[in-house]
Amino acid sequence: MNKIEAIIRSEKLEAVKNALDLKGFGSMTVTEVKGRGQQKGIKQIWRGREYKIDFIPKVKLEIISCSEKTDEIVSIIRENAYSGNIGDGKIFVLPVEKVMRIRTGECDEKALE
Amino acid sequence: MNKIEAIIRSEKLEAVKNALDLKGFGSMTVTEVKGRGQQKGIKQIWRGREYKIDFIPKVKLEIISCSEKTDEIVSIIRENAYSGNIGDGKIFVLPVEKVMRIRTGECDEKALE
Amino acid sequence: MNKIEAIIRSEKLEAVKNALDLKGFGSMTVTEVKGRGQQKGIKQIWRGREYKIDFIPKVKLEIISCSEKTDEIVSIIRENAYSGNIGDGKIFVLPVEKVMRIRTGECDEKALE
Amino acid sequence: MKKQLLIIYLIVMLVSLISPASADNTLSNNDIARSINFTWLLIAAFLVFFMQVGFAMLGAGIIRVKNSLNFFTMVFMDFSLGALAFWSIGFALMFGGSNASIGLDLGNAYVGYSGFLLAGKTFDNYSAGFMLFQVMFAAATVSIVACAVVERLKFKAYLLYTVAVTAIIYPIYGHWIWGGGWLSQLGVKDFAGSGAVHAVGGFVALAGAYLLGPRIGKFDKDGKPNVIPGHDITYIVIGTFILIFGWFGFNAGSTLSATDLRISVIALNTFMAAAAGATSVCFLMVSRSGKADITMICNGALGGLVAITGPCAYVAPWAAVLIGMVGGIIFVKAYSFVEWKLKIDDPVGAIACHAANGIWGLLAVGIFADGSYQGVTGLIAGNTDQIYIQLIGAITAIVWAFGMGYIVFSLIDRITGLRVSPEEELQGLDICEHGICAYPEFSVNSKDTR
Amino acid sequence: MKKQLLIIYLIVMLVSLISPASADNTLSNNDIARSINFTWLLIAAFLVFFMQVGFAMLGAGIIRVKNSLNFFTMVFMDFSLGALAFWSIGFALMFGGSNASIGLDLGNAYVGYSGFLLAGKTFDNYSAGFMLFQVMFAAATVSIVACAVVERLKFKAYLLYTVAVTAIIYPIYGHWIWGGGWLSQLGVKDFAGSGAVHAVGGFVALAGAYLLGPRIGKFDKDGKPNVIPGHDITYIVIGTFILIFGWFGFNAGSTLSATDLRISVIALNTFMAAAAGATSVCFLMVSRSGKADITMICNGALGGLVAITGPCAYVAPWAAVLIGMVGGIIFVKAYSFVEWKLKIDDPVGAIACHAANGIWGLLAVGIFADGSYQGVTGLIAGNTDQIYIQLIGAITAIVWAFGMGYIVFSLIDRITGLRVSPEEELQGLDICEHGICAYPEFSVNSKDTR
Amino acid sequence: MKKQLLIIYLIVMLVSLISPASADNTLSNNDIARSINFTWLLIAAFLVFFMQVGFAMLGAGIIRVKNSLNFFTMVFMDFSLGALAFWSIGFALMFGGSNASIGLDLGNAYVGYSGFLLAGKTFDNYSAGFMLFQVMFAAATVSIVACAVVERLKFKAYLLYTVAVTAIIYPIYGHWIWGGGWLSQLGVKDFAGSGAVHAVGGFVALAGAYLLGPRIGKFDKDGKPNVIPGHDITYIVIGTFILIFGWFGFNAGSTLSATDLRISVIALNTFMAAAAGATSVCFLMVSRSGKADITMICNGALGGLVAITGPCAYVAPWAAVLIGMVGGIIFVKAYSFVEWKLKIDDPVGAIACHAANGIWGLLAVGIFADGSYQGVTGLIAGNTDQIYIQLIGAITAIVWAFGMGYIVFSLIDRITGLRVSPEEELQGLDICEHGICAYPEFSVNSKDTR
Ligand SMILES: Nc1ncnc2c1ncn2[C@@H]1O[C@H](COP(=O)(O)OP(=O)(O)O)[C@@H](O)[C@H]1O
Ligand SMILES: Nc1ncnc2c1ncn2[C@@H]1O[C@H](COP(=O)(O)OP(=O)(O)O)[C@@H](O)[C@H]1O
Ligand SMILES: Nc1ncnc2c1ncn2[C@@H]1O[C@H](COP(=O)(O)OP(=O)(O)O)[C@@H](O)[C@H]1O
Repeated sequence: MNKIEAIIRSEKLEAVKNALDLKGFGSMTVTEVKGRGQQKGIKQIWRGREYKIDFIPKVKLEIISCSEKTDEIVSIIRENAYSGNIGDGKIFVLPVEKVMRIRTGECDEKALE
Repeated sequence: MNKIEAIIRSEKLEAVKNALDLKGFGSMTVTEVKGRGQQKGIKQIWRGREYKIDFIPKVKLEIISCSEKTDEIVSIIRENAYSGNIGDGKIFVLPVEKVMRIRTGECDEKALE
Repeated sequence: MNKIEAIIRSEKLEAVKNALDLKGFGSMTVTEVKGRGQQKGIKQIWRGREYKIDFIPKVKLEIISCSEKTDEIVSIIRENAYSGNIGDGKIFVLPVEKVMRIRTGECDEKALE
Repeated sequence: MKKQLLIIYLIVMLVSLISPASADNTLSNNDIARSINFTWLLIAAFLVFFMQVGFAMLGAGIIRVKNSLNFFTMVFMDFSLGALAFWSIGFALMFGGSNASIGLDLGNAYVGYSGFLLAGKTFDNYSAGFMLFQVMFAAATVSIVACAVVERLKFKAYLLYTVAVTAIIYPIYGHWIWGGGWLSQLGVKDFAGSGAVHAVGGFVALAGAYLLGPRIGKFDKDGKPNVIPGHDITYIVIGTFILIFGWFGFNAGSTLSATDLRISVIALNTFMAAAAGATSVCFLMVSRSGKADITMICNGALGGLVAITGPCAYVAPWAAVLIGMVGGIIFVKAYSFVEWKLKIDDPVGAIACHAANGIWGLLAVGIFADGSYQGVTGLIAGNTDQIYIQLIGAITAIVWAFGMGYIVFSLIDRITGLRVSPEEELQGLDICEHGICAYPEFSVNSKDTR
Repeated sequence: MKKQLLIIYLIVMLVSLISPASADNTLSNNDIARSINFTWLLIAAFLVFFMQVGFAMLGAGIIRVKNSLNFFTMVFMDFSLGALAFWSIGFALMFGGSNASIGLDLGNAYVGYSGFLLAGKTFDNYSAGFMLFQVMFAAATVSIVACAVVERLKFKAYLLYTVAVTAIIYPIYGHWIWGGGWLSQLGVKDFAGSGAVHAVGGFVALAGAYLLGPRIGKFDKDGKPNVIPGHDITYIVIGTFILIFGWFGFNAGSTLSATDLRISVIALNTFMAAAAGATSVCFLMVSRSGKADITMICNGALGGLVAITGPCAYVAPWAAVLIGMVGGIIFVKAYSFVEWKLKIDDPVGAIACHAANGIWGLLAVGIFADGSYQGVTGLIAGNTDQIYIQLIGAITAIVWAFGMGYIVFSLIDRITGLRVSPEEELQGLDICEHGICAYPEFSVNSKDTR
Repeated sequence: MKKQLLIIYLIVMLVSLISPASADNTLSNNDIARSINFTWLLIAAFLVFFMQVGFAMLGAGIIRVKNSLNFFTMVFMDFSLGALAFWSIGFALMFGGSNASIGLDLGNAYVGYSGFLLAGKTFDNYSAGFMLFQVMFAAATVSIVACAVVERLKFKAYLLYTVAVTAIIYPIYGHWIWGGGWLSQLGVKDFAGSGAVHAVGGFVALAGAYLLGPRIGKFDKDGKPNVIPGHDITYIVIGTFILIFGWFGFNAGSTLSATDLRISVIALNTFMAAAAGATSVCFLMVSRSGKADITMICNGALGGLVAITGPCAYVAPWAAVLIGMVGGIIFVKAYSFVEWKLKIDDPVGAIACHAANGIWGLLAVGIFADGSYQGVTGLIAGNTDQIYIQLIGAITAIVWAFGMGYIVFSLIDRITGLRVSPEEELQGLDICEHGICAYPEFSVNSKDTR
């Protein structure tokens, strides 16, 4: 099993969610994060002076998936989070050893159905 | 070593924390997240019209543990986060390669004592 | 490849960021979290009565790195997040299977350049 | 107050007899006096209205964010629905028979029965302004109760109870003390309503909070009260500022006329009592814990204000300072008492602030009145009777308000039920009763949000 | 209103002739009457000014956080820049020829042309206070428009349009109805501006929102409107409280004098209409969905206020309650109509609140005026003519405001462009137009923040 | 001002001699004049009080969230504790010997010494209202200082310093200029306190900020000032709105009477200066960076208000516009000057707003006074002397306020210490001094929260 983490633009969340939902991957967890990378910060003005905000608000998507579905999910995210501009974000895949659904106690693949 | 991630109901955090504390697992990191899954969204009303909030506020618990303790922690979390209703959340276990305590520089199991 | 997660004091973020930047590790994702561990909670007062806030605001830093760079990054973080007092936080390293840059579709090491 | 009303009214009547031609060319002295009195009364009414937003912010800030919008809605509806109820029924019960204005001629020592809907001969320029001022007091009484029942009372129950307070509970006690009823005949003095508004509101609140029971999690199994912090301390402070601002109208407007130059002493006394209440609590809290504890300071100021409301016209500034200081301390003590001894859950502290200090204000008249206004004297002027008379007023307020509150809340319980379900309470009343939360785009951290 | 102004003015003049020695020792009756009238007018002006922060909070709360600061800035600049424009030009166009004060002597039925810059003989104690009161109305008109164009209008375009409204659009309609122009000669009655302020503002808003087009994402491809929730519901409620508070000055101050004792009826009517509007919407919403829907309740109160603004002096309290209740319902219906039928995106609901209820208020004079004030009568007093006259006033407001709004916004489009780029709109106007967001240290959760 | 006080007082006295029977039946003209003057003065006092919450919101919004509650508490306590200090001591030092009211009979050109505790014969209806108005000015002076020392000053030190300002520093300068002291004898004119309140507050603030040193992180090692953004820009705007609202009372109330019809010119001038200050800064900022920079616009309005405070009664509206525009620009320039040249850390900009524009306001009297009120003339009326006299007033304010501020802060440093520890400063004063943060349920993002 895998954990897919994607850092995407906040305004793309809606589209990514809908696309995943359509393909039956409706479950996910989302966190508000701030990131930096190649994208330059946002220039702001405070009382007449410019300053730069280094960290740009992004959204982190976390999806636990069976290993077979991982690639499909990654590519759905990529397609729908894509704008072509610097700052589109990244997708990471991590190994997962164990999953449990709290409500039923089901484990691993079963917990992900 | 493992990283245990649990997505639970916000209102269960207190109980889970206390139960873990009792067994000596007092250390953890908590993040406010929003999730979706089988649980349906919340219906809200804005200026006379209903709309649905898709993402439901949840809490993510992260605990780094020695491999031997992982199962115990998982089952404590499960017991205390359980309500029996859809939306109770999930527990994931990930492998961890290395741990360091910043204050002392201690590594791995030592850093977790 | 690795995912480095560091839970650090909020007020150290600036220093850690600058130090990493200097060495060319400018990319990262940051999340506001709350943690507990050996550090005692904050005493607060509400309408004449003391109570304790158990969870202390911390910052979680996430950096995906090539395996060769992991140790360097970890030690930069450690040096700059260090204050010597309880509550300095921890650094965890997790294995990563796959990375993709959404904008270009580049994978793995390439996506991290 | 009845006497005042009568005098003002007689002047008004007299003038219209003496100078019937006054409207068409220059104005007579009494025309002008009337216009300055109207100006004063109306502006005071606007200020008392403005207190509503102070109540709303204070209360919303002291409770958890998940119920804050519910509190705002409660206060908004209590003046709205309350205005309709007071206009149609309450005003007649309260001032019928007081002859405060034409047409308010039917009523006895216990209840009035003329002036319904402000219709017929009751309606004129004067009665319109007078009712506007009075309706704000009725709304304030309801808002006080809201403070004690919030975070668990059903919204529909709140609407019913608003009608009960503004149409019946408040007006009838009001009739007794301000509408020419038996308390005023006895000589009970309550200038701007320590008793009529604050004690009545506070003791209805006590009944409501008692019948509702505590919020989930407020008390441990062993009965120890837990701390449930509020969510926006700035709103508490801003709300208090606004309340002080409006209180100038509440107290100084209660002369009903600006030609009564005592208004300036009343305004000063009001301000000094607020300042003294805040200061005494500040020193108490800092000496206890080293922390200033601003929410308690705010309540200290409010405690001082509640206490000075009754005596504000009858005392000197030094006495106002004393009354305010004691009022602040009373709040602190009563707040613990309600939680630890009565084991009643009063989220915003209405009982400690309004019930306890309302009584203190009534008694303070009997102690500090110095005879400089309308001949009212208390202990310091050597009159040992007034304090007993005041005590009667106080006990009446307690019995009437707690009793009626108990009855009304029990009745409402049968009709709509009082309390939301535990699930709704956990989720918060904003979502379940109003369909939206207070800050849709902000992350909220509270322990027990769903 | 013109007649009133004349009378007041004549009295003032008369007095200065009769009692030239009044300043040096005791004051004459007319000196005193003047001073009470000044006091009333000035305090009313302060209250109307204070409505600006009510507008700002209401509107900012109803929209998304990323544009909320932009809204605050718009309202702040509309009174600032608007004050300069109205002072230098608008006031002269509006009151020139009205003889409301010395020097306002040139003007015809269509436009005034004296009193520019309040300079020369026009400037005296009376005209200064009078202008202060009037300038607040001009600013209110602009703020109404802001509600409909926010979240996408360029800030520079807003500045241009502020000048256009305060220097030309508002003053000229104002001249017609309040400055002695043709509408007032026809007998159209609009006591405090249901038409002159609210309908004019509302229909300019309609033109602006129409020309700008909807916010990105407001309508589906098939034209179905989407829900775009606001970010701070407490600001909406607080803003509404403040607006009611200020509205007392708006309506009751429009007598321009406190010696006109009708002020108290006006104040009461204002309050009852607000209460009734809130209550009718509350019951409507609860019966529909079981939820109280506080933002609609607030708009119900405001709808009632807009509607009572025109008739406030001419009707009895029971009529005010009725007008307010209908006003609340009109808001709810018109709000859906604008979204679903007109398919116009009006984020804060200005069209439903101000345009629709402004017209309702004008017509309500023709229905409910009972002859008790200045002899104005409507249907209920058996006068079937007034309603037609009022209709002329209403249609004129619609044609003038929509037409001029259309022209002005089209012109501005050519000069600076109306709309920010889609990227800026997505990012939010706070960052791109003002360089900072409203809450720099808070996490914001909105779907479409960059 | 002293002369005015005397006249009013004499009228009041005269009347009570002439018409001893006035109370029992109809009212004499002077009774009525008194009541309208009381009404005006009291309402003005309420408005000035309300400015406190404007100060609190403005300042709290401009600083970081971790210290925002501390700022609210500071302002709340400065009027509370300040009221007690001014009532018991300050009022006597300021007005003793001014004969503004009975019993204020002892004092010389340098200090007054009668009226302590408003006790004895000093206490009457008039003096009560007069003190209420004056105490608000004392509180405003303290709040100005709070702006410059926030985010690092110990709360206990603040309490001590509040007493020093309200009991001594403000009243003594006030005595010189308004209480019949040497500056007023020289002919220095400061109508509502550009000098007495704003310059004095601003220069005490300068001393305080200088002695305290900058906040951690404000200056780089090479002395370059860093940007430390505030946390709630909406509070800044709302606070400014409230301040403008209250300023009407501050300036127009300073006639102390409504029978002085100049009140309407004063109110208009006040408003126009605010509008002009906002507009000039808006255009300056937009032309510089293309961004409207609302916090600077707000301070532009406030700069205009501070500047017009002194000359508001003596000048025409066009001059008020000019004074306000320059005031806005002065704020912008002075703000940079303090940061870049003086290298002083003044978080809310009190020095630029109140010290710089306070001086500008004093001088503006000497330039723009046109002789239309109380015969005060400046350069434009051909009088070249007044500006020198004004300069003396300004220099005196600077020397007295900075000097006394320096001494008092140095003394307090010895008693309680001035500054919290660096750990407390990093954590924020809300938690360490008050035990709670401003928004307990919200996530905060600030860089340096612990
Ligand atoms: N090595 C990394 N570790 C963690 N997060 C990263 C890393 N690189 C990028 N990110 C996240 O992805 C976001 C977008 O990355 P950026 O380099 O700006 O653009 P792009 O991915 O289009 O090249 C960043 O804001 C950051 O949150
Ligand atoms: N596959 C998944 N990946 C990431 N998060 C998930 C996944 N499935 C569930 N979650 C998280 O767990 C929460 C509860 O899941 P849900 O399916 O609604 O209920 P249950 O776990 O009781 O079946 C979700 O809101 C989401 O945050
Ligand atoms: N086992 C753990 N799992 C997850 N987070 C941890 C763990 N131990 C510590 N942390 C995080 O690190 C922070 C600091 O840890 P703490 O034990 O208080 O101090 P120190 O690391 O200096 O011993 C905690 O607040 C928590 O967020």
